[in-house]
Amino acid sequence: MKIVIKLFAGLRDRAGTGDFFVELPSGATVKDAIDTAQHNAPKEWTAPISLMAAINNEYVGFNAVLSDGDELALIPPVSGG
Amino acid sequence: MKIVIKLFAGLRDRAGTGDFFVELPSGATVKDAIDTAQHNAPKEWTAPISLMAAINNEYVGFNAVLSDGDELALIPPVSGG
Amino acid sequence: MIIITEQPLDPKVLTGAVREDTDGAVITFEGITRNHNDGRGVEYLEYEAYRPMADEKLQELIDEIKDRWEIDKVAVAHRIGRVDIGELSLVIAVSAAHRRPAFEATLHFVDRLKEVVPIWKKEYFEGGEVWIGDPGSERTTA
Amino acid sequence: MIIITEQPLDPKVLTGAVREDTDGAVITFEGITRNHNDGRGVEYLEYEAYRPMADEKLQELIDEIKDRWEIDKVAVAHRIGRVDIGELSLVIAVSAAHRRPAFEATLHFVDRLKEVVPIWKKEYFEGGEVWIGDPGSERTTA
Repeated sequence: MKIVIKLFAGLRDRAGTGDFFVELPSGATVKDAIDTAQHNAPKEWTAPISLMAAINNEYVGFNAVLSDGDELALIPPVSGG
Repeated sequence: MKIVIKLFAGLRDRAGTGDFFVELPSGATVKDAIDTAQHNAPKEWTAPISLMAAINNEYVGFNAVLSDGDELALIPPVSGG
Repeated sequence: MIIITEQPLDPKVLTGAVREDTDGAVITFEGITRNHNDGRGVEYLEYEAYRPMADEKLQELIDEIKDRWEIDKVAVAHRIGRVDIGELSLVIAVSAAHRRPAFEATLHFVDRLKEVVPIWKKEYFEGGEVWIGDPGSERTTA
Repeated sequence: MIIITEQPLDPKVLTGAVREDTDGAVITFEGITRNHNDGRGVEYLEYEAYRPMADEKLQELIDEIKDRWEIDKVAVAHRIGRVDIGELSLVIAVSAAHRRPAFEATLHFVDRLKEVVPIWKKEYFEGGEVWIGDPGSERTTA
């Protein structure tokens, strides 16, 4: 299945892109997607501490199971305001 | 000695005046001034609960001693804001 | 900045007076004439101040919250005279490097203002009038 | 009212959007770009938002404080893109019949916004830049 990965802020800078697709086997979790994304991005990157994940705009744990076509956002520490 | 008494809000309405003089013996206290003022005003009035007093713009207790020329403000419950 | 005036209040003047480049947070509190109080309809309010004592007490409150919280500047304006529904009677602006002390200081300022600043509010409700806090002053106009 | 925009923020728009005749209190919080942070000079900030998730989370926070406190209306605006020193990055306005819930709800809103709303701030300081909360992102331009 195909997942859209979105990276933001310092994470996007590290990976060299903000938006890309990964191919994953059915039943893959957020953690699997992150592992794959770390190698698929233009630059290899390591996750910052306190990384959060959201599937289709809702926060999820790293064990959440992905579905085909999901948008997975990897969210470094937020700092709005 | 001569003291200026100032009354405000509901107190002024009750007494029928906001500003008047009372003559008091030397050594008189705020309480003495209030007693005198209750009879000297155009209308006799009774003090509301929670009445506060200020001499020359500073809050004082009812036992504070007055001096000639003092301005004594009788302050019913405040309600600014 | 301390303003006691019969004119309508403009929050922008107060907020502008406290905002500095070192500040990360500005709180503006607006006290407004509500159309109801104690379960009855309010028509308008009338405020009276004992000046200059009111000005002095406001300055003391500014000093008090500056002593107690890490805040920068404070500006306060209180309207007197008639204040219609939806109009501002009180505006306070407080600036600070960080938000939490600004919130705490502003709330404390309003609480204390209502205890010690010699300003009074007369409520004109449907069918009568009363000085707030002084129930014996109520008059009905029925 | 939820606004995420690259344009300068106008607090008056938000305050005006929440003020009703039933309200006795309106709190307006302004978050401002300070000229210093962590002991060093700041030149400007740059904000980035993940939309529409940021909009959705702001709406959830509005619902959350309305559930928890006796408040009336809430309006929030966050600026994105470059924000210079002294400019507003965040404005929140909350109206209520009484002041205390308005203060508590507004402070809680800002606290939660900084935890869950996907908006990021890059600080351009003297000699470098860093995404706030992500020290590993720091770069010096010396």
